[in-house]
Order: sequence, then structure tokens, then C-alpha cells
Amino acid sequence: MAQASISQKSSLAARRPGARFAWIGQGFLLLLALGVVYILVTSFLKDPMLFAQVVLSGLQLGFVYALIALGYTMVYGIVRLINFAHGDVFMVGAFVSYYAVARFQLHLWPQLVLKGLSPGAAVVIGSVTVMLLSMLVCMALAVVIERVAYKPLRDAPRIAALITAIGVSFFLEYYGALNFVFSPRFIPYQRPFEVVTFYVNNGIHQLQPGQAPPSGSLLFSNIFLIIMVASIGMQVVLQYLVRRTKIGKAMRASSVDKATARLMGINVDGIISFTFALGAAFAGLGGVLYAIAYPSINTLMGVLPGLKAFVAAVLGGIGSIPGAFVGALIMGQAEALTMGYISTPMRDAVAFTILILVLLVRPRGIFGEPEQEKA
Amino acid sequence: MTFNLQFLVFSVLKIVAVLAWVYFVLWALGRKPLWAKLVGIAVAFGVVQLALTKVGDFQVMNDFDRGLLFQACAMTMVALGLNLIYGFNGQFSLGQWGFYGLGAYAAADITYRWVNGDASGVFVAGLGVLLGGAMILGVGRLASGVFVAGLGVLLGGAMILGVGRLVKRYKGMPILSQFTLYLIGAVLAGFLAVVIGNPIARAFAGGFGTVAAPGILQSVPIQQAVFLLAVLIGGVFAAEISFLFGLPVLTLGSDYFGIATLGFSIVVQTLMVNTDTLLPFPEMKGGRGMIGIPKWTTWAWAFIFLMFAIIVMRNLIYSSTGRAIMSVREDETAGKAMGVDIAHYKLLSFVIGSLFAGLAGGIYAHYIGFLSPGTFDFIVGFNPLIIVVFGGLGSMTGTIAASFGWLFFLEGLLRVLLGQLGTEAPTWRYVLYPITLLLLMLLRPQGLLGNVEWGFLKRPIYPPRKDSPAATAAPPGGELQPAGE
Amino acid sequence: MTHPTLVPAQGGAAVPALQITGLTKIFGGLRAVGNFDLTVQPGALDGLIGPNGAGKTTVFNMISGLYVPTNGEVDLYGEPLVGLEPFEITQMGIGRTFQNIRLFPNLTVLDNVLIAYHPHAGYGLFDGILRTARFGNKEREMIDRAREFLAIFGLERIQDQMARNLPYGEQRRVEIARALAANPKLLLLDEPAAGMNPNEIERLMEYIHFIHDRFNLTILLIEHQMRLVMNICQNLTVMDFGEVIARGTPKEIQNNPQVIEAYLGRGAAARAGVAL
Amino acid sequence: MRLFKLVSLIVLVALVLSACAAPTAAPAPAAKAEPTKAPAAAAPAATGGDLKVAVLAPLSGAVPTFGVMTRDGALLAIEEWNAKGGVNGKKIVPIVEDSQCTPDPAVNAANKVIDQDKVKFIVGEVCSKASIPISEIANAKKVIQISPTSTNTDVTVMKDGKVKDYIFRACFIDPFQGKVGAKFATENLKAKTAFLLLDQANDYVKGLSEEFEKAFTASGGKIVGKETYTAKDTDFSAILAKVAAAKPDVIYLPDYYNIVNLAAKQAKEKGITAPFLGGDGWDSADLDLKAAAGGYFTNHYSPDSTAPEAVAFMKAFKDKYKGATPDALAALAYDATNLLLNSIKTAGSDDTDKVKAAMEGISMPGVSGKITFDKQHNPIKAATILKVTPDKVVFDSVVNP
Repeated sequence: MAQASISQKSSLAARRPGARFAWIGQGFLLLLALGVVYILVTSFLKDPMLFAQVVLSGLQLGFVYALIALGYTMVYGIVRLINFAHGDVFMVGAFVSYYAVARFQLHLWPQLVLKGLSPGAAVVIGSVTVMLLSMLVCMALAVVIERVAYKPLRDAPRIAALITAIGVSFFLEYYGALNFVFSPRFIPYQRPFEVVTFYVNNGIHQLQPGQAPPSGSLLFSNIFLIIMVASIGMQVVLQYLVRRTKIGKAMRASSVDKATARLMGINVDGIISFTFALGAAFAGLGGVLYAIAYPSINTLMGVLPGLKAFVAAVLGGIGSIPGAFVGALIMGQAEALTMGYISTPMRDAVAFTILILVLLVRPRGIFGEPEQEKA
Repeated sequence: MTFNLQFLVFSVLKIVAVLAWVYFVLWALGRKPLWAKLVGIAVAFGVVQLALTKVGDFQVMNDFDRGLLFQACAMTMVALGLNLIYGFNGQFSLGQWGFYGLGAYAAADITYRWVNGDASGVFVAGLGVLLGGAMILGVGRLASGVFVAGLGVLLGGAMILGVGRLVKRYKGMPILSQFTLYLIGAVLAGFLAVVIGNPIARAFAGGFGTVAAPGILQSVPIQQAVFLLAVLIGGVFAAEISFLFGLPVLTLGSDYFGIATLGFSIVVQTLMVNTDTLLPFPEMKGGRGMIGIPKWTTWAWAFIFLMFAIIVMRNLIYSSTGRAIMSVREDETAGKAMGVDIAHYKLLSFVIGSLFAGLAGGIYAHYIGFLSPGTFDFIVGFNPLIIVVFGGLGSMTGTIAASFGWLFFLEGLLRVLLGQLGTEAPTWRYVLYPITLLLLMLLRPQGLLGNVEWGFLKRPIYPPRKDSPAATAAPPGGELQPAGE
Repeated sequence: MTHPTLVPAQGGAAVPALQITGLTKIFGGLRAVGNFDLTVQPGALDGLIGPNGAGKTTVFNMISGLYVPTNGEVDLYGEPLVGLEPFEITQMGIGRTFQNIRLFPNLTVLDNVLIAYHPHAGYGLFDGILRTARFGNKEREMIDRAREFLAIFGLERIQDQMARNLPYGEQRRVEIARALAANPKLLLLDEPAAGMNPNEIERLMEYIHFIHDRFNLTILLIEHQMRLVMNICQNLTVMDFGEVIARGTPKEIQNNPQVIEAYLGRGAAARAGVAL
Repeated sequence: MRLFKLVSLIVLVALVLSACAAPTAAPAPAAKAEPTKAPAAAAPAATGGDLKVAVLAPLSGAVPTFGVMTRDGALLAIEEWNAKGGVNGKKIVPIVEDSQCTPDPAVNAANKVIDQDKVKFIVGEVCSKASIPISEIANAKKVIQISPTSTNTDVTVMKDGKVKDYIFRACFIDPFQGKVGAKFATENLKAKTAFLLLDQANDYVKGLSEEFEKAFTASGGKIVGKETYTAKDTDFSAILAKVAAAKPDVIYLPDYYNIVNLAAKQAKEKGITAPFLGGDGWDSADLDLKAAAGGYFTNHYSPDSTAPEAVAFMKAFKDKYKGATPDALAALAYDATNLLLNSIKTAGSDDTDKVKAAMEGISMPGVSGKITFDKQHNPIKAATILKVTPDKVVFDSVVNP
């Protein structure tokens, strides 16, 4: 045996003499990684507070991306479709909440109906109502989109559905931009509750409007906390849904083998619609939170967050729910740190470079199952 | 605003006429004797040339149509390249638009510098492209002869030239290591090109003369030659970048490759925005857009490059190389088992596809005379993909017809129609377009033409030879019947 | 193709067609194939059998280079194969078919065969693009050869059909023909009789005999259909759980209790014989 | 049948989406434009045939909102002229085209209106990157183009420095506003340090901040930091963290209101108290006043200015577009159209050479002040400084550079 393995090794080396040059590529990656580490460490040492602030803003972005990425990853996992319209569903979510708040004052209903409620609880209930409404509308929209544009193409080449996804995306963007729909304007978003900023400097204090925080303090806002809680909460809910419930089992079965799942009595079309609806609900929630955090809405607002979230899903390993989450956090950090320490215009370039490098090392993303070649 | 039916009818007729023209071109190219082919092409060229000519006040195709025509030619090349990559080789690429942009900027920079009395574009870029090419091909390939040996000795660039060979000699080198070596080689090639190219360029400075009295180098024939060279360099530049990028990235699976190429498009656009800050090209003016590119693209050039793309594509597909490329799409594992070097053919089709895109970029840049990063946005980059899918994946005819049809529909018919319907209607253009897209896709998911080919693009037939020996030994079990069909 | 051989070929004249020593493949802790040895003599028609999941196809994949072995050696006529790319191995003279037929579905039967000729096309990219005289001659020659070749198998009448439109049995024959077109010295057939009825298997056996004789081939096949294996194979190797459990002629294997146990489980060994 | 189902579903989606937003009586009224109606019956009849004027605006693409505002401003001017009997006795026929703020569609749109509709006068485009290729075509074909808002100098000037004869613009070019802003910062706000925020890809922003930087440092100020963002950014916190660390006296952000809304709001939430300073891009009904409160911007007119032109324009626009408040783009498009039509009237014919000559000599009171053209076809106007308060934008001062 020992003899065999020696002869095999020498023979392999003769067949593959280049294998010993693996260090060149590894060195290249290592150099890149060292460069990144160098930038991060020096930036941190220069001003730790600023660094922490940048990381915090990256976290906020990352949590929003995570919400959108969940929809991408679920849909891809089950129908292998890059649902380009997902970012626009996100946009519709933001608009629905805008109209609910600005036009119908929906967020004020608890104060009107439930007298005697403490103001804090009223705001919470009102805001949650608005979010639920957005989620519901997005779910309905996603189901309609799925039925109209994707379902008839389930047996067609995959690319046909991708093109219709692009078509739906264009349609939502430019139909929404018509004057009698959402109008093409950049609309200042009206929040259902006020954003309050806190600063950490010898304890946590609330920042009063017009007050400058003492230097060397770390700022965060209530919306950051809400986004974080919502994002992690949804992640947990989804994990529970997929792992522990019957419908989750059906989803997993459908994603592995639709035909067999059908034979097992699973309503695969229903499951697919459900997946779309679920993803859209998260996107709708993401849209509301995003609009609250970055209060300017427009029919094209979903394009870039959608793309970033998709990249995050791929980065984490598309089809994997924790992957989408981790990928989104990495994307958020990559963006914030690039904005903070390299140069903002390079942000997308850096994000995609990270994606490509990760894929080269792990071809199915961080949490992706490596695909075993079947022969 | 009165409704002008005449314009509308003309716009529809134009689409029909353009498609008929495409059919004629393909039919003419498919004629058997060479002279018939040539006559056919000449007629196809002449008809359009005539239509573009202004006789007094009468002109069949005005500048509006002319613009659409040029854009359609460029789009055809880009889409053909994408069809090679995606339709024939099965690699889902969203990066075609980036290569188009690279070609456009590279070619534009060369001619821009030339008309401004600076030959460095041609020499630096040309040398860079040649050196890069030599590096990629390595000694012992196309460039093996005088050229590479001579330059190799002259420049001492043995290292650069050797990368390809090194990689070949040391088989089994991990892709990332290969990539790193090529990258080093490319940087060295670029460096050498600058060092060598600039003095050569300076030696030519006298020939340019002044603006008032242009020298010999600004004469029309030389300008045209420089234009041709610039477009070619732009194309080859794009192809070489695609080699460097494709080498590691093509190892990814289909959708992952797609996302990586989308990333490439976005990175390229980012670089374009920063040409004057991060990159040393102040004349490109970053996000402000590059002005002053000579508008040298004529119908003749556009036509020549279009024919070039069509003929190369067709000849490539109907050859053993083409079959090897298609085997990758059909079944990689089976291809490997049949002795096809899958990685090689993926790279080959990616590089050739990008070459087409790069050439198209050069044609486009010298037609529009102004380049802005906005043109190369990734959203616009979905257009070639839409066209290829519309025409039918793996159908060259479909791609060509769809490119022309798409432009004359979206920018022609829809524009004219909605322009007639009042001042609010034009906002509906991008509402109607996706609806058309949806309906077409739902009704014909396999594309308009499926895999039908016209004339020249049909599969060549080799009739069996008369003296073909009959089957010497009839095999047993010749009547094998299907099992349980 | 010459490659430096560090492992000397065994013996002078009697170099085996295929010599596998100590072949092992571990998939993430799972030992799919362990310490597998096999020798196939030139001109042999041998079989590799074993229950489902025994690692037979993994062995084939390692021979043809689709999997890189964790350990071990594969020599084809004394030339080591491990470490070569699959296409290089094919070009060195190993042809194979697949368990679930892998034709190029959207290409014609003729094109399927022509792809097998590709490594020996005799012209390059630029000949093709420029349509040189060389291209014309070689392409013509190649197509004629492919047609003659298809005629041998009685497939010439379907040569212009898309492979995906063929009935199952014909697809199987096209796949074998395609593997032969690459002019292999050794042909690996992975379950050629899968999905065939007894009548078809009968014909397939004649067919395998025919190609074995006509092309002077060495054949190694994997099969579940014992009738086929017992009738046409000269030597059999039986695998179970990635290891060789028996070798010998069909007769010997038929009566090997270990084999019967592997197939039918303990206790059934006594009642065996009939099943094999 | 399937087709019918699909179509009906699409219609359903469309209806639901519009139902979502249809009753436009919101606090922030949407600009509800309608197809231009024929001039009122009482208007004196235009007799001498039609005069076609093309309006090229990005109605789709990245910035449809700018396009719609530009179109509405231009159409308002045309309607008013038609109501007065047209120009030189000719009825003005607007032709609107979508140019997407991108070179290719812009060129197609320009070619279409010039070659197919035989238009001799173009108002548009908004973006310089679309206006430049249009200007090259228009200039070559002796078609007058007046861009309301393209600030890039290359629009009216060729590469070799020659002025394009037939191309004009109605907006400030970059240097002017930058200088005014810097002067205001140093003299009125007594600022010593400034922080620049700019979008590398937007030449308007880039031009303004370059000029501001020059003028500000020349007058003894110090630029303590410069950060770039991109037009699609929504999260400015990483950048603002650096601004907070640099503690500047003013922050110069000469971008459009949508960016200002986001950046200023986030800055407020981060406790950054330094005032923001910007350019005419801020001017919009959609400027978030609470967010930008305390900021100043340079503009050519003031919404509470008492100039009769401005008052009339505000009223007319609100009437026509159901209460929508015009922004800078609408005002400039309105002025651009008026400049053009006035010149045609002065020239007495629609011969572009004559109109061009008339245009060069024009002196017209516009919404954005009294306008004359300099040698490079850029308008000469006085700049006002406006102050943003939480309720409205008020006039602050006039600054001459």
C-alpha cells in the first residue's frame, strides 16, 4: 500500500507538474486578503469610533438586504429562477406604506379607535398595521406575478422565465412611474413614527434634535434596532417554518424534486405560489423599513437594493436561508467599509469583486452545497 | 396634434423592409458560386447605400433610419457574440455589454488621440494588444514565427511570452495560479507597450501637421486605416480582457457565471465613470462623457463588420470547432468523454463572443461620436440577452432578425406611434415594451424563430458520395425496437 | 502522445490493456471505492458487477478521469492515466458510455459522431473560419467516414435526426457507436442493457459481440442483467461496498456464496443460483 | 383563451397598482399632467400654419421625474403662447419624445424629430450626456436647440473651443453657482471650513463643487474633506460619520433634491448641525423642508419673489397641473421655451439663422430673472440665495460673484 501510494504520487506529479504552482494563486489571494486586512486595521487604529460607526451603518444595510435576499434565495431554491421583479415588489411595499401613512393616515388608527391607549403602544400598533398591509399587498402582487408571468413558463426553457422576470420588472418600474400611478417623482417619505437617535458615550443617551453629540460617541437609531430585530426575527420565523412545519417540509421536497413531490400528494403549484408570497412579504417589510431608514422613495428604488440582495444571496449560497443572511451582512459591511475607507464609486466594484473571489474559492457560495458531478 | 397615418404605415413597412433585407443578405450569401455571392452582397450593400443617399431633397432613409441601422448593426454583432456564448456554448453571460463598452472606449481613445495629433493610442494600444495576444497564445501558436521571436528577443519579454507556454508545460496548474501569471504577464505587457509605444508614437508626431495645415497622417486614407486599426484593436482588447476574466470565472456553473459576468459589467462601468480620476485617461472625462470622437463609421464599414461577424460566426459553428463548442452546451460530461477539452472551448467561445462585442463597440463609438458610461449601464445590458432569447437561442438568423426588428420596433415604430398620440403618450413606451416582451415570451418561449435558419446560415449539406461503400457487415440487432415506447 | 512513464510497464510483451491498482475514492469521509485492483487483458470482454451503490460507476468515472482518485493507479497499456484531464484520457484511447444515456440531445446523430472525431479533425479554428482547402478536404473526409461508420451500425437512415427524438434503444446504439467513433482501445460500457426488455437484451448481446469482434476491442462493462453478463463476459469482477469481493469466470461467480450473499442478503445464499 | 386570461390579469395588476395611488389629494400632490388640450376657444385663432417645437425629455430611464417636470414646464409655455395666438400667427405644435437621459435613445429621438417631423426647434434634454450628442446633430443640421438644464460646457461649445452656433442653454453653467456659493459661505456664513459631497458621475455636481472648492480656498477657506457618493446611493451614514468627525462649518452638496432629502435627513439624525449649502437642483416641491431646514442654496429665482413673471408662472403651473408646485427643472424648461418662442417672434420667421441671431441678442424677463446670453450661449442672470426653513423656502440675499 505504501509502495503504491508513493508510486502514485510521483506519477501524479509527473502528470500534473503545474500542481506545485498552486502557491501562486494562493499567494495572489493572500496578498489581496492582506491588503484588505491592512486597510481595515489601519482604519480601525486611526479612529476606532469612526470605524465602529461605519460598521454599524453596514449592519443596518446588511439587515435590510437580508430581508430581500430571503425572497431571492427561496424562489431560486424552489424554481431556479432569478426573480428580477423581486426588487420592484420591494418598491411597491415602500409605496403602499407611503400611501397608507401619508394619504390614509392608517398609522393613526389606534389613537382614533382605541382611546386610552398609551401613545407608545398606539404608535407601535399603527406602524405594525402599516407594515402588515404592505406585506399583504406585496404577497398578493407576487402571487399574481407568479401566476401571470412565471407559471405558464414552468416547462419552457429557464431563460424564458428570466426574460419575463425582466419584463415584469420594467413594467412595475415604468408603469409605476406613470403620473396616475405612483408618479416618477422622488417622493419624500412620511414615516409612521419618528426616528430617534441615541448615542453611546458613558451610557446611552437620547440625542435631541439640533444637538450635536459629544465627540467620540457612537450613534445608533431606533430604526436600526427595528431593522435588526425584524430581520433576525424573520430569519428565525423562516427557519422555523421551513424546518419544523408541514408546509416547510413540502417546500423542501418541492425544491429537491418537483415531480416526486407531486406524486407524494404535495400541491407543488400551491407551494411555489406560497414561496413567492412569503418572499414578497419579507420584501414588503424590507421596503417599509428601508423607506423609513432612507426616506425618499421612487419607482426605481428597488433596482439596486434588489440586485445587492441577490448578490448577497449568491454569496451566501443561493437556496440556503442562513447563507442569504450571512451573505447580506457581508455585502452590507463590504459596502459600508468601501464607502468609508476606499471610495464610494468603487463600492459596487468591490462588492462584485468579493463575490467573484468567494465563488472562485467556494463555487456554490459560502453555505452552498458543493455540487457533486454526476456521470 | 394631427394623427399622421403615413408615418405609422412607413414605420411598419420599414420593419418589414429591414427584415426582408436581412433575408436577402442571408439568401445572397448562401448562393453557390462565389461571384453570385459577391453580386448578392454588393446589391444588398448598394440598395441601402442608395436609400441613404440624398437626391435633391429626397431620401428614402433619413438620418433617423440611418442611426437605427447603425445601432442595429452594432447590436447584431453584440447579440451574435452573446448567442455564441450563451446559445451555442451554453454559458449564461450578462457581461457582453461590458465588453462592448471596453471595445468602444478603446477604439474611441485611439482615433481621438489620432485626430488630436497623438499617435500614442495606436502604438501603445496596438503594442499592448499584440503583446497581450502573444502572451496569451504563447510561443508555438499563431504568433510563433517572426513576430513573437523578434519581439521576444527585442524586448526580453520572454517571461510574458512564456506564460502561455509555462501553463501548457506545467499541466494541472490550478486556474488561479494560471490567472495570476497571466495577470502579471498582462501588466508587464501593458508596461512594455507604454515604454516602447510612446517613443515610436513621438517619432510620428511630425507627420500630423497643424490644425490649419494637416500633415500626411491626417489624410483621409490614413485616417481610415487608423480607424480600421482602432476598431480591430478595440475588439482584440475586449477579447483579451475576456480571456483574463473568463479563465478563472468560466469554471463557475451557469447561473454563477452569469452573476459574475454581471459583476464584470458593473465594474467596467464603474471604471468608465472614473476614467479621469482613478485611470489616467483625462480625455475620456469620466462620467461627463467623452466628446470629440471622429464620426468615421460609414455604412460601408458597418456593413463590412456585420458581414464579417455573420460569416465568421457561421463558419465557426459549422466546423468541428463549432460542434465541440455545442457539445459543451449539450452535455459537458459527455463532451469530456468524447475527448473535447471543455474548458478550452468555453474560453474560446467566450473570447470570440467578446471580440464581436468589442468590434461592435468600435463601430458604435465612431457612429455616435460621444461615449458616456450611462450607455453601458447593466440595465441596458439586458437588451442583447433579450434579443438573443427573442430570436431563439442557438439560432443565428433569429439573432440577426431580432436585432434589427427589435431596434426598428422599440426605437422606430413605438417612438413614431406614441409621438403621434399626444404629449403624454411617450411615457408609455417603456410600459408597452415590457408588455410586448411578456406576451411574446409567453406565446413563444422558444423564441420567434426557434432554431430555424435562413439561406447562408442553414447547415451546409454534404450529400453522400455516390461510390460510398455499402455497409460491409450488417450489424446484428439492426432492427432494435424501442423499449416500452 | 508520449508521456514520461515513471511506473514501468509490467512485463515485456503481455502488457495488460487496463491495469488498476489500489484505486480508492473517498467522498467527504465516505469510502466509495477502496483499494480496488483490476486487470483487463487485451481483447478481453470483461464485466464488473455488483449491487446498486457498490461503486462500479465510480470506478468507471475514475478510469475516464471524471473523478480524480484519492489514491491508486490506472494504466492503459502501461501508460498511467491518473492526473490527466478526461478529454486527454479519451484521446489516449478510452471510450465510454453512460448509465443514463448522455447523447448531445439537440444535435443530429451525425453531429454526435462527428464530435467524437473532433480531436482528430485535422484542421484548426482558423481553417474553419476561413474555409481553407484543408477544411474542405478534412471535413468532407470526416463526414464520409462518419457516414460509413454509421452505416456499419445500420444507423445511416437516422443520421440527420435529432438525438433527442430517437427511441431509447436507438439512443443506446448511437451512444455506443459514438464511443467507438473516438477509436478507443478500451471501451467502457456502463449498464448498456438498462431499461431494455429481454428481446432487446438479446439483440444487444449480439451487438456487443459484433463490435468486440469487428473493432478488435477490449471491453469492460458494468451490468445488472445477469443473463447478459453471464452470456458474453469472459471474466467477472464483483464489487460490494466499494471493494472487490470475488473474481473469476461467470461460472465461478455464479456459485460463489459471497456474491450471492451480496446480492440477496444473508440466508438467501442457499436458495441462490436461480437468480443469477 | 390563455392569452385572454393573461391580458386580463395584466390589466388587473395595472388597475390595482393605480388604485393604490389614484385619489391624488395627498399632502404632497403628484404632478398630474394631462395631454395638452387645444387652446381655449376664446383665444385668437392662429392662422399661419403650424410651428413644431420638439421637447426631448427623459420620460423613462433613470430620471423620469426630471423629464416629466421639464416636459410640463415646456408645455405650459407653449400652451400660453398658443392661447395668445401662437407665434408669428402660427400655432405651436409640441412634439414630445422620450430620450431617456442616455445617448442612444437621445440621438434616435433627435433624429426622429428632425428628420421625420421636420422640427427646427428643440427644447431639451435634461442631462448633459444626452444633450451633447443631440447638440452635435442639431448644430450640424442647423436646428436650434435650447437645453433647459444641461450644465456641461461641452453642450454649447465644441471640443476645439468654437461655439456651436445653434445651441443654447437656459441654466447657469457650473462655475457661476459654485463661485456664488463659495462667496456666500465665506462672507455671509463666515465659514472657515467646508466639506464637499459630490457625485463623481454627475457633471453638474462635479462642476459646481470644483468651482466652489476653487473659490472657497481662494478666499481663505479650507476644504476639510471631500467624499464621493453615487446617484443611486441611499445610505450616507458611512460618509456622514466622516463629516461628523471633520466638523466643518458648512457642507456643500450641490445635487438634486432627492439626494439632499436623504443626506440632510440622515445628517440631522446624526446630530450634524453644520448647514448644508447647494445649488439650484435643490429647488423642488419635493424638497424635504424639515430635513434641509437651515440649509441654503443658490437659485435663479425665488418662489416668494414678487417678480410678476415668477408669480404668474407659479400660478399657471399650479392651475394647469392640479396643484403641483413647479421645481427648478420646470421653471427652466418654461424659460427655455419662452426664450425660444420670443426669439422666433423677434426674428419674425422660423428661419433658424435669423432666430439664432435674435436669440443671441435677446433680453427677456423670465421666471428665473432677466436673461441675456453671453458669447458662449450661456445665460447671464443674477443669482439669489434662498434659505430653507422647516415650512418654506425663503429669499435670503442676492450675491454677485
